[in-house]
Parts: sequence; structure tokens; C-alpha cells
Amino acid sequence: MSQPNMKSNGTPKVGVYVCHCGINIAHTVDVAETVKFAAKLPYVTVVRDYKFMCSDPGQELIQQDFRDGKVDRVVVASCSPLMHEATFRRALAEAGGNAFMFQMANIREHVSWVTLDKVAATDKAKALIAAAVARVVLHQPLQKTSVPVNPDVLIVGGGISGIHAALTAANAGKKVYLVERDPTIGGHMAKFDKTFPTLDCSACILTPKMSAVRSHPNITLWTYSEVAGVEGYVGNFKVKVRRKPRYVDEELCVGCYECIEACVYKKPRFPDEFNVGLSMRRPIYIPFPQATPLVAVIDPETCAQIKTGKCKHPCVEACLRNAINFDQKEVIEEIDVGAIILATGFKTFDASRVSRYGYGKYPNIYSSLEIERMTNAAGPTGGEVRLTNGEKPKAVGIVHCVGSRDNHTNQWCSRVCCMYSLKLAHLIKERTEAEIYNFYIDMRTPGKGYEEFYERLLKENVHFIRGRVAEISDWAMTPEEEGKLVIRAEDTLVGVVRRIPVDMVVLSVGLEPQADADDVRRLFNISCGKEGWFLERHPKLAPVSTFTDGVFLAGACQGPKDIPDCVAQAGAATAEALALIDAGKVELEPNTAYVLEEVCSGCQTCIGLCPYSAITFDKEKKVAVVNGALCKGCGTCVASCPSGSLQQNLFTDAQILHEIKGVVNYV
Amino acid sequence: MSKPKVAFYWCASCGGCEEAVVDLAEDILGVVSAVDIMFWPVALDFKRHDVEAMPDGSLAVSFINGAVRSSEQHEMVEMLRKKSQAVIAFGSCAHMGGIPGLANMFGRKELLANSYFDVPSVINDQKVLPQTTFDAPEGKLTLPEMWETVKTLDQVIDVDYYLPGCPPPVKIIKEALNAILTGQLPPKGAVLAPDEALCDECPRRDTKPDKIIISKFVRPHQILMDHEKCLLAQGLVCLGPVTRKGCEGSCTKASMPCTGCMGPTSRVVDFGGKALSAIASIVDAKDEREIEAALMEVVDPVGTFYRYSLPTSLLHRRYVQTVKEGE
Amino acid sequence: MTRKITIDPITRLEGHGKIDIFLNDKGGVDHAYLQVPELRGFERFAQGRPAEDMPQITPRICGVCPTAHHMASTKALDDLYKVDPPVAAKKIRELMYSTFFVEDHALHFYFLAGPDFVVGPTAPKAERNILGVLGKVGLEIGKEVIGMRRQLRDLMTLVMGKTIHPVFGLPGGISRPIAKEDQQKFVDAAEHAVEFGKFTLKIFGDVVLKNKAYVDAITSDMYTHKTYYMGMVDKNNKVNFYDGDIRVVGPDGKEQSKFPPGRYLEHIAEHVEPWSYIKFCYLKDVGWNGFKEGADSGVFAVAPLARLNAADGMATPLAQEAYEQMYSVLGGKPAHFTLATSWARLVELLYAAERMRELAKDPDIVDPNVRTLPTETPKEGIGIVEAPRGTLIHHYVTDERGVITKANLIVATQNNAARIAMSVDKAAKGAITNGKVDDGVLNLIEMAFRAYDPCHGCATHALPGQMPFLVRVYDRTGNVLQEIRRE
Amino acid sequence: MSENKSTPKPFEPRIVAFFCNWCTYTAADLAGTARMRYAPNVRVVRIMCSGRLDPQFVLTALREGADGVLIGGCHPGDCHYQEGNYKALRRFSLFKRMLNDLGIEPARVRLEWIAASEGDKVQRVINEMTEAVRALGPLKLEPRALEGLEASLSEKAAELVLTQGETS
Repeated sequence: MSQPNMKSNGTPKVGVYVCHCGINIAHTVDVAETVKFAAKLPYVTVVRDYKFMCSDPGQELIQQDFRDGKVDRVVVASCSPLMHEATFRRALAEAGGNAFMFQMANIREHVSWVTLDKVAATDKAKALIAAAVARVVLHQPLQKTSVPVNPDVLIVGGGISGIHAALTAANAGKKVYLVERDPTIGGHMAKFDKTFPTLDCSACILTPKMSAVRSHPNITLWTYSEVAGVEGYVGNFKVKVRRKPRYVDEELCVGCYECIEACVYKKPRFPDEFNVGLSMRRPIYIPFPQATPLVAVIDPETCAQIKTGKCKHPCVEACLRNAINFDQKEVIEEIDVGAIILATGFKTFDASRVSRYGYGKYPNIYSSLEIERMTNAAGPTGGEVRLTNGEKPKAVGIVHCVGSRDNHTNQWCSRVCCMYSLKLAHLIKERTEAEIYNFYIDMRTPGKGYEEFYERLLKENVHFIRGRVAEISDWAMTPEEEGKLVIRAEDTLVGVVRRIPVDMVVLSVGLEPQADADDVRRLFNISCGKEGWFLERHPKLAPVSTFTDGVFLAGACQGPKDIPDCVAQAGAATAEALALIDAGKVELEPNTAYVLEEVCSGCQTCIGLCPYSAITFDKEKKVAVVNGALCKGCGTCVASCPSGSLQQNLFTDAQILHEIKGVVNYV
Repeated sequence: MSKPKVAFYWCASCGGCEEAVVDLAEDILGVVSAVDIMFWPVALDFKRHDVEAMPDGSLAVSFINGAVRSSEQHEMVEMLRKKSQAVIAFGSCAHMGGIPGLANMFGRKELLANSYFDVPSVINDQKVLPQTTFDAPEGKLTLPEMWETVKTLDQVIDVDYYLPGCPPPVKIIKEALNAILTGQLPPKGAVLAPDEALCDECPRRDTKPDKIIISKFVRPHQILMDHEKCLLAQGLVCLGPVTRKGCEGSCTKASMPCTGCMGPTSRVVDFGGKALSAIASIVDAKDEREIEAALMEVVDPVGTFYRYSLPTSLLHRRYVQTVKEGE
Repeated sequence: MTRKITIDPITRLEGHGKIDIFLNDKGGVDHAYLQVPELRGFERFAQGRPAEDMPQITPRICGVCPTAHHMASTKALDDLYKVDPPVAAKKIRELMYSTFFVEDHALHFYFLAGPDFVVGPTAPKAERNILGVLGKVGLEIGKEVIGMRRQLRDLMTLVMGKTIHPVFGLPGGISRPIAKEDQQKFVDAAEHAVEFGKFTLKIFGDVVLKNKAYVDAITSDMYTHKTYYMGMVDKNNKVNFYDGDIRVVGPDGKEQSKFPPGRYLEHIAEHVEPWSYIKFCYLKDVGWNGFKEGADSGVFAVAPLARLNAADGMATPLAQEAYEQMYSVLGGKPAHFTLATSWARLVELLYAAERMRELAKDPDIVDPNVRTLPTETPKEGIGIVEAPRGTLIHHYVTDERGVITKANLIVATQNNAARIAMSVDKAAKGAITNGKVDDGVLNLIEMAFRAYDPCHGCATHALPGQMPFLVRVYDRTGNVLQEIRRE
Repeated sequence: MSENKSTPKPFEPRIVAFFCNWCTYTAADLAGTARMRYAPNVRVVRIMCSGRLDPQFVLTALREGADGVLIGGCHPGDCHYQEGNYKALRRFSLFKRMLNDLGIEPARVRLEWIAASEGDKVQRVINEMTEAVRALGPLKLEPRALEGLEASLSEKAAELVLTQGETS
């Protein structure tokens, strides 16, 4: 291989450190062999192996060699750079070196963990080490640049997670923008009557937080709004928020309901979203009495005035404060924030997807969310659980794992169904004294006071049948089944197939990613896992971070969670955001592109290619100019530069070409 | 002090490089007075054994043009290499293989068959092919054998400098001669031309739009070119951005796109690969079909991006078993 | 037991011709073979390239006459796309082509053939080069020649982009028009060229024709072949380089055939010999009867003398004068004297200059409309021009996208190849007796084919034609008795 | 018995992969964490974005002795840098045509969109490609120069890129 650049570096002195990672690597890769091999590579002055390079003594090996002047640049062959690159760079820097005179060879994730054949694994490890050495020889000392962080925070989603995050950040003195798609905040929790296992009133604990949000001086609450665009990067995001017209002036409306009463539709006749269609509303409505903000909203799809323009619109006259304004237009708000917390939540599984359970086919089969509303004192039935004929059910079946733990629908466990099924069993029994049959696969009750709650239900003589329900029908085989819903399931404890006639069925539907989760993740430039939940940076060590710096996750958008976990995670996400903000500045990876001015021909090929408009044309010098602060280091412009006059720090053509030579011609 | 001795020599080339030297016109007299031309087949008398007799390194410089196609050419340039302190690959063919290098897309056997059997004007019922040795009634006649592969000069001998262009622009030749006469040569291996791309000196340069994004590439015969505006911006595949400057845009001045005869800058390792990358990148399409449509009129990627440089391409060509004629 | 003399390009480089002369025991010549030892296969690697690239690729066949290939190729594209260029484009193309002819013919006369005539075939070889010519005609004239050449080539660069390997030709026209303010440059250059043409003819008259030795040489049997002649003519059967029909006359000077370029395959065929890479063209309707003279042999000649033989005269007055004068001296048409080619070349030079002058003054050449956009789907195209060295044919077949699937190139020297081979053989037989070969003898042989100005670069897509020589005379055991080299 | 000596070692394809840091490289890590076994023939070069992929890299890999090249980028619309993968796709679409014209089998150079979560796809693609290239056999390229000069050529190439590598 050719001589590296002596002028700026002197003759390179490469230290190669091979990690055993306990036996994770050493079990498949012949470490001794790789050490022998590395010692023969050009410019290598030191080769060592160690059980755990990432441990302090491991790092100390590197630092000592550097201090002794034995090495001026380092290759560590161990795990993925995504895991420990930062660790070793820091170690090198602490020893007085430059953090970027470093390259990692990934011989664990990419070698020892995916290869059985020891010879092949060792051979591959050699190739990767040779490549890293060939490349690090050309590394240049680089400095990280840092940019100030905008202290404001954007929180997307006004469920319990978003609310908690917003209040926490606001209480820490940060300016918070809370954006909610629906006319009110509150999310799913606002729909519940009680929460498990304590059975304390959902509204009683949530609504104070909701009004706190409304009244908090540091919180700007935008409901009936959506994020329309996100630009920029960690510490400096530029966000566009689309505020849909609600045709009622938020400042003027006091939520007196006069306009609603006055509506030309004397009788409510449109399905009420908040009551999941169990009741009707008018075109102008307030979702529920504690809605925040307590402001009426007009549904353009159903309002005669908006649709036809031929309405006497008595609502307008009814409003003493002239809050109703049919000319309201959509508004785009533009804000700058330093951190973003996504708390966009979940949607419940559509039970009709499991046709054999008869949802939507037979009366008196409800989804758990519908029953939540029924049991809610403020709900459509005032808290009464009633059959369609108005009578109280005498027997109710609760079917667990509908749209969960099911290879035909969703594989995952939704984590909350067992507990809320127990809760509903309790509430229904309390209100109807009906016989309750729970059909479950396993009872999953981890969590403080959860198992105890299960015990309590057992004592309340709720029946538990272990087995997945095969079918629900109205097909009677015996007189007592006549006019009943018959639940057929195998009782796996007894080992017999049972037919249970009931009056009402509750399908405990699982949790799913929001329908538009994929669009949202693109908007914020983050990833989704296979199931569609937002992907955290690391499942254990960075559960609320994403691969996009400055964007954090809270609540069920990251995966099924119950309220305590959502709140906990919201707090964690907020803490991460605050840590970022209070640091005051973010360090940017110095892998930016740069122009070789003296040889740039000014062909301008690169300029249109930069997604961040980081490249401009200097009309005086007739050369392209890269704005290092805007450049994110993708390197597209470099690959496209026709005369090789654009390069990328840490990824120069020279470095990559040498890495290639190394990885192919390593012996 | 005696004048430096120089030699001009040609391999498989078209003679355009010699013409280019003649195009120095009046200046050629200046050159003749500054150096002793020991060897110039096209213009002056010379003797091979004179060259053979020269002490090694007695020639200051040999200018060699043309690609290398046969062992005989190889012998000759090797001898010149021995006799010369410096060898300069003169012109695109010696530098990068040139247009004859496109022959590397095919086997020699194909070339022969096509020329002596396939073309419509040939009448050759006995399938006669030229033979390397032939017994004429009066005695044995021989023809030299062509190599399977066209090679650049530096693929057969060590080369000190390169003079790019097809042919090298007179200005570049003059500057090179001056550099040699004044002993102001760059480090070995350099191309004796500015290391910037053509756009820098193209007369159309200032007409470039801020962003060059092409919705569909077109071929020169498909549009009426604007005679001022950047040709690439007009959707023509102009390789000016990829190609070394030095010609002052002789082709773009004539409203024809640059085809890259001056070769790449020193920072590019494969002309075709880089050219392709630059051209494809500025296409304004995102899905596969749109992209293919936008690039459809680039009907001949190899001939477009390796017009003069196929023998220097990193791929070079697939390995071919050298075949004897008639086999 | 025969002896073998090899006249070989000293460089032993492909592309230069190579002559093997076999002597019999009496020291006479059994046979002399002219071999052309390279093939570059342009016809093959044209395949797969877009047709519109051909005008830039094919000139690389020969850097001495790139303009000829460029024009033939461009005309083939017109035919391929069935598109008729605007008047201005046609005239500018012919203007450029005439300019090129003046420049190329001048180069040949003064630099290449000139030495033989001006300095003399038997003069010491050291003088027999351009410097010798200058010595004889004076340095002033030398400067004049160089200056003229530069002036013309600068104008060619202005319009064609490059002089060596032009780029301006496109199907349906040319890439850009001529600016009004530039027209005068062409007029001046043309006037200059006409004077230059006249005065070159004068030199030829003074130096050559006044010297009986040359006139005898020219007319000697050693340099004479009675063959067919081919050239392009306009509708009045006057010589034209850029456009027209192809006319063939027999050894008796009568028209044997006349056909448009599109029908060349009915009249021209190529013959292959195992001992040379060059292909030998012959008249299809006469047939190949070996390297023979006469009406029953398809062998024919192209290039200046052939063109004049094949035409009824020149289209411009001064050239017509010179034309008539030449034939009166040579004793009528057709002239079979190979060496008269150089004279004919000077007649053509004057014609080219006059034609250049006509076109330079034509107001049409500054018309901005120089392109007709092709609309037809391409299929097949043929383009023919007269290159300085003779008829040049480009023939392409493409797919519907205009990508070449077949290409056929027949170049001047191939058309002449058979006759050149005969000339060399005949000259050798005439010049070598009792096996004695000296420098003068070699030059006599060399003159025989140098007159054709053969471009083996074109012919085999190898190198242009001026060949340094090596002659080795072997004894029976193959030892070198005698070695003679020259430029 | 002497047969073992005479039979040459079975052909093991050498494949160089260029993986985008944000998707395919992460997915390959995931495959590792999940202990998915796959063919050891692929060696990964990490780049920040498939948009950084210069066709020169692929050509260099093949020249240096790789029998195949695999490029991994983010699914359309998922690019961490918004559009880098489209640029990769544009180059690739023209590049594969050129390789084909130069006689390089399409299966030797492959572009795949692999999301960070698709460790199993990394496994599948690498196994598929390894088998495909194995079936094609070694990619034999003509040496670019006569004996001895080949080395100095690649030296030269290296020098060229080096001189510019210095300029940071």
C-alpha cells in the first residue's frame, strides 16, 4: 500500500487492540491468530488482545501505549462502532490523543455472532482488521464543532404521556408547545371510568393535569392541530404546525353549550367520536364536559352551513360572545425548538378483523373500549351496562387477547388487556351482578398490586376459563342457549370444549400502532420496528431515545404500556430533553463535507444535490462552499463531485478506497 | 552546452498527435532550435540502429503517442524507455487508450471476422483471413500479430508524464515543452495540464443555473442547442465537469458537449465511474421507472463515459483467453 | 533460389506499409509485395455506439484527414435520419471541406511529395525533405506555406470546434452558425488561398515541367497503369469533393458507370488477401481478376488524378484552365501516369480555393438557421465524400434508437490498394536489375506509391502513410549483404 | 489418494458490502445480536449513507479482487438524510447497465433496501447473494498491465487519492 501523508502525521504508528468480549468473540474467532496477523500489517507498532477492551483496564491499555508514544492512532477490533465507538474515542482523547485517529473493526456483531465456522470467522476478522488499519493510517485529527441548543420543546400528542411530559418540562421552566390532533387533550385515559388496579377515578386524576396544561404559563397548547413539517437538526429544529379551523374562536368561547343547544339539528344524529360511536352528537359539539380546552368545535363534514351555506345558523345568534366564525381558515404556525418528544400513542385493535368473534354481526358484542365508555358515569349510558333491549345482562363473557398473541393478527402481548379485563369484570359485576366469564390464554399481571387485584377478582367469583375462544355465535344447541350468545372455547385446564351462553360479550382488544405511524416517523425522520411501533435507539440502554438526535419517545407510541409506564417514560423522555437543553450546546460529528477550493471548477453539480441546502456557490471565487453547520455528513455531494474536489471528513475517497483495498487484499 | 535530445514516436494512433505538433506552426521552428530532435518517423530521417546505439538515458525526453497493440510496439517503446531520461505519454491514446481502446469491448477474433467476413462490401467465399505467415509462390511473407487487448503506454512501460488530449491542445504542448526546457517539471507521474475541470474555463460557465437538475437527458441531434447556455443544463451529457481543463472548451465553443478526451483530474481514479456518478446524480427522479426514463437517452454508457479511457478503467475488461487467428 | 529484400518501416510498426521484394537468381524481381500490417477494427467497435457519435469517433481512424471522415459520417447521418440540412449548413460544410482540401493538398505537396519533384529524386537524401524544398524555393515561401496553413486551420477551428477531429457535424446540419462579423475572415483567407494555389502551380511549372527528366519519369511506363478511375462529380460531371454522384470511367476514358452514393454496394466490392490486412477494392460489375491492368480487371484508382480522369472538367474557371493545360501536356484523357497525381493534386488545390472563395462570399453562410431536427426513425444511412486521397464511404445500420448495429467503412487507400500494389511491383521490376539496390533505386520505388499519398491509417485504421524505409538485401544464406535506410 | 492434493480448494466468493450506517449496518448489528447465522463471505464497509456510494468504490472492490459487491441502503422515503438513497438508486440504475455492457453479470452487484429492523433480511440477502456469486464463479479480470507494472499502477491510483486525502 502506498505511503500515507507524512507531512501532517509523521510516520503513522497504529495500535491494534483485539477484544475477546469474554467469549463472545474469542469463542469463534482465533484471537491469537488475528493478533499475529495484525502485527504484520503496515504501520502497526503495537498489537494487544484483552478480555474486555471496553472495561477501564482495557481502555487503559490504549491510553498507556499512547502516552508512551508507541501509537498515534488506534484500531479496536471488538463490537459494533454503534456500541462503543464513543467509548474508545473518549479514551483516546483523555490520553491526549485526537478522538478521530481511531477506527473500529466490528468482529462481534458482524463476525463471531453470525458465523459458526471458526476458520471463516477468523479469516473475516482479519479482513476487517486489515481494512481498519489501512484506513486509520489516513485519518486526520479532527475537532468536533458545537452549536447552541434552542431551549424550547415540542411535544406531539396530548394523551397522558404528552400531558405529563409537557407539565414536567414546563415546570422545569422550559417553553413547551403541546400539539394534539383532536379537539381536546386527554387521549385514551380520558375515556376510562376507573384505572386498574387501584380503581381510582380516571377523570379525577387526569382532569387536574389537563387544566394545569391549559393554564400553565410556559405551555402553548394547540389542539385540533398537526405537525406539518420538521426541518433542522438536534437543538435547532424548525417545525411547522397546521392548526385546523374549528370555526369557534378559542379565546372567546367559554364552553357554555348555548350554540350546541341552538343547532338546527334538534336531535344529535352524528356518531360521537369520543363515545366511540355509542352516542350521537350535533355538527357543533364539545367532546366531553372536561374537554380541554373547553371550546366548541364545528365538524365541517356535517355542518349544514359549511357544507351548503344554506343554514340559518342559529348557533351564531345563540353565542353571546360572537365566538362562532365560519370564515376561520387553517393556520400554519412556525416554531423553533431544540428537542421533540413524540407521545402519539396507540389505536385499539379493530375486533371485526376476527370474524369468528361476531363483532358487528351480533348485537351485544362490544369492544373493551366501548364498555369503558359504558361503565363511565359521564358516558352514553351514564355508567349503566345495558343490553340493546335495555335489560341488564345476566351473563357476560370477556374474551382476552383479541388482536394480541395471535399469529393471524398481532404477535405481541398488549400488556394491558389482562388488567383492564379484570377491571371491567369488576365494574360490570358491580353494576349488573351478572356472571362474568373471563376467557384467557395466560393471566399476565406483573406490576405493583396487579396480582393482588387478580386474587380479589377470583374472590368476587368471576369465572376464569383458560383457553382461546374458538367462536362466538347465536346458534343454540340446547334450550338454555336459545336467544343467547354462545362462546365456544376449550377449557385447557379441564381439557374439554365448553359452550358458555351469555347475554353480552366484551372483546378485550389489543393495542396497535397508530394508523399513520409510518407517516409520522418519516416526518420526524425516525424508524419503526417491524410491528410499526417507533424504534428506540437501544431497547435497554436508550429506550426513550431515537436514532435521530433530539427526538425522544414517550408512552405507547414506542410499544404497549399501561398508564404508570407511560407516565414514567414520559418523565424519562423529558429528562433526556432537559439534559440536552441544559447542556446548552450540542456537539456535531465532524464528518462534514469540505471543498478543495483551489481545484474546484465551480461546475455546481453538488449544489442541487444537498438535501440541507448546505452548499452554496461563491460567485467571487467561482467555487462551491459548504456550510459546516448545515452539513449533516451524508456524503452524497462527495460521491457526485465530478472532479473529486469535494471530500468528507472521516470518509474521504482516500480513506474508503484504502479500506476497500484492505478488506479485499488483506493477505 | 549541447541542446537536449528529444524523440517523437508513435504507436497505434491516427497521426493526429503528429499533426498537433505540426500545428505549433511558426513555433515549431523555435522548438527545433531549442532541442535536437533525434527521432521523428513522420517528419525526419532517422535510423533505428542509431537509437539502439545511443547510451541509455542519452535522450532527455521521448514523446510517445498512440495506444500499444502489439509486441513490436512494445519492443520499440521499451527501447525508447531505456534511452530516455523521461518518457511522456502524448495524447489520449498513450494516456488512456483513446478511441481505439473501445476495441477492448470485443475480442480480436470478432474484429477480424467482422472486417473480413461480415461487412456487406466484402466478397470472400473462401473465408480468407490475413495470416501471420503466408507462403507466397516466391517465398514466405509475414504479418505481425495484434494483441488481444489495447493497452495504454503506462501499462507496458514506466511513464514519467502525461500530455492529455485528443489531440493535446497546442497551448498545452507549448507549456509542456517550456516546462521541459526550463526544467520546471512537476513530480513524476503528473499530467501536464491544469488539475481543474473544464467548467472552470468553459465560456458557458457563467450561464449555469444555481442548481443543475435534469428531468431527462437528451442527445445532441435531438435538440436545437442554445449557443450561450451551459450544455449540461440543457440536458446534454457534457463531461466538462469531470474532464481536465486545458482545451479552453474547444467543443463547447462549437455547441457540442465535452466528451472527456483530456481525462480526469488527479483526484479521480476511474473516469467512467466518476462521470457516471456525476451525471446520474443530477437526474430529477425518485422511482426506478422514472429514473430509467430520464437516463434512457444515455444509450451507450461505456462509449459515453469511457470514450477515451476504457483501457484505464479499473475493470479494464473481463479476462479473455488470447486466441490465435483462424482458431 | 530466390533472394528476399525487405523494405520495411524502420519502426517495424503496424500501420506503415511493408514491402517484400523477391529477387530471382538473375537479380531481377520475381514479385514485390506491399503489405499493410494492422487492423484496428473501427467497424466492429462502432457497433453499440449511438450513430450521432460516429462523426467524432471515425475521424480517429486518421488524424491527417479527420475532416473527410467527419464529413462522410455526417452525411451518412443525414441519410440515416432522412433529413435535409438547411442551405446554410450545407454551404458551411462545403466551405469547411474546401478549406480542408486546400490545407491538406498543400501539406502533401510541400512536405511529402514535394521533395521528389522540387529537390529531385536523385538528390542526396539529406536534402530530400521539407528543408530541402525550402532551400530550393526559398524560406519566404516556406513561411508563406506555414502561414497559409495556420490561417486556414484557425478558421476550421472556429467553425468545426477542432481541426484535428472536428465536432460540428450533426444529422440535419451543424452545431452552430457562423457569426456575421466572421465572414470577412473567410473571404480574406479564400482570396489568399486562390493566390497560393496559382503560385503553387507556377512553382510546379517552373521546377517540374521545365525539367525534362521529370516529365520523362512521369510518362515512363514504369509509372503507368491502364485501369479504371473513380471520382465524385456534380450534375455537370465536374469534379466535386463534398456531394454528387460517383462516376467511373474505363481505361479508355469512357463512362463505365455512374451511381448515387446509396448504390455503392452494387458497384464496389472488397477482396481479401492472406498477406495483408488491407482489403482490396474492385469494381463489382467487372469482377476481381487479380492484380491486373486493363478493361477486364476490376482494379481501379481514386484520388486526384483519378478524379480528374473520371470527370469532364473543373467547376471553377482557373482550375478548368489548369485542368486543360495538364491534359494537353500529358497527351489527353485519361492520363494513366501515376506520377501525374501530384500535378492533378495542385489543380484540385486551386479548385478548392476557388470554391472556398465562392462560398465565403455567399450571404447564406451567415444564416443562423443551420439545423433541421430529425423526425424519421433511423434505419440505414450511407455517406460518401471525396477525401484528398480518394473516395470515402461511410455506411451505417442502426436500431430504432439510432444505435449502430452494423458499420462499413471503405476508405480512399483501400480503393487504391490494388493499383498501389501493382505500382510497387512494377516500379520494383523496372528499377532493380542485377539485384543492385541503392538509395536512388529505392526512391524510384517509393515514388511509385507515394504519389498516391496512401493513408494506411485510413486503410486499416492504422497509421498515416509516409513510410521510412529499411531495405535489406540478403544473400542465399540469409546474411545481410547490403542495408539501406531512408526516410 | 493423491486426488486430494490435486483437487483445488473450492471457490469461496469474496463479497464487499457497503452498508448505510442508519439502516443496513444497524440491521446487520441486529442480525448479530439475534445470533442469525449467515455466510461469512461478505465484508462490510460502513458509510454514512448509500448516497455516499461512489461507483468508483464498487469498481475498486472488483479490481482489488472482490467477486461481488452488495450495497445496502434505507427503503425509499426512509433515508436518514432525506434523499441519499434516491441518489444511490439513480447511479445504480445507470451503473448496472454499464457493467452489463462490460460483461459483468448483474448478480455480482446488488442494491438492497434494508431497514434497521430487518436483521433477517440482511441474513437472507447475504446468503442469497453468496450463493448467486458462487454459482457464477470467480470474477476474472484482465490484468491492466504487463507483469510488474500492475502493482505500480494501483500504487499510482493510491497516490492520486492520497494527495487529495491530505487536503483536509
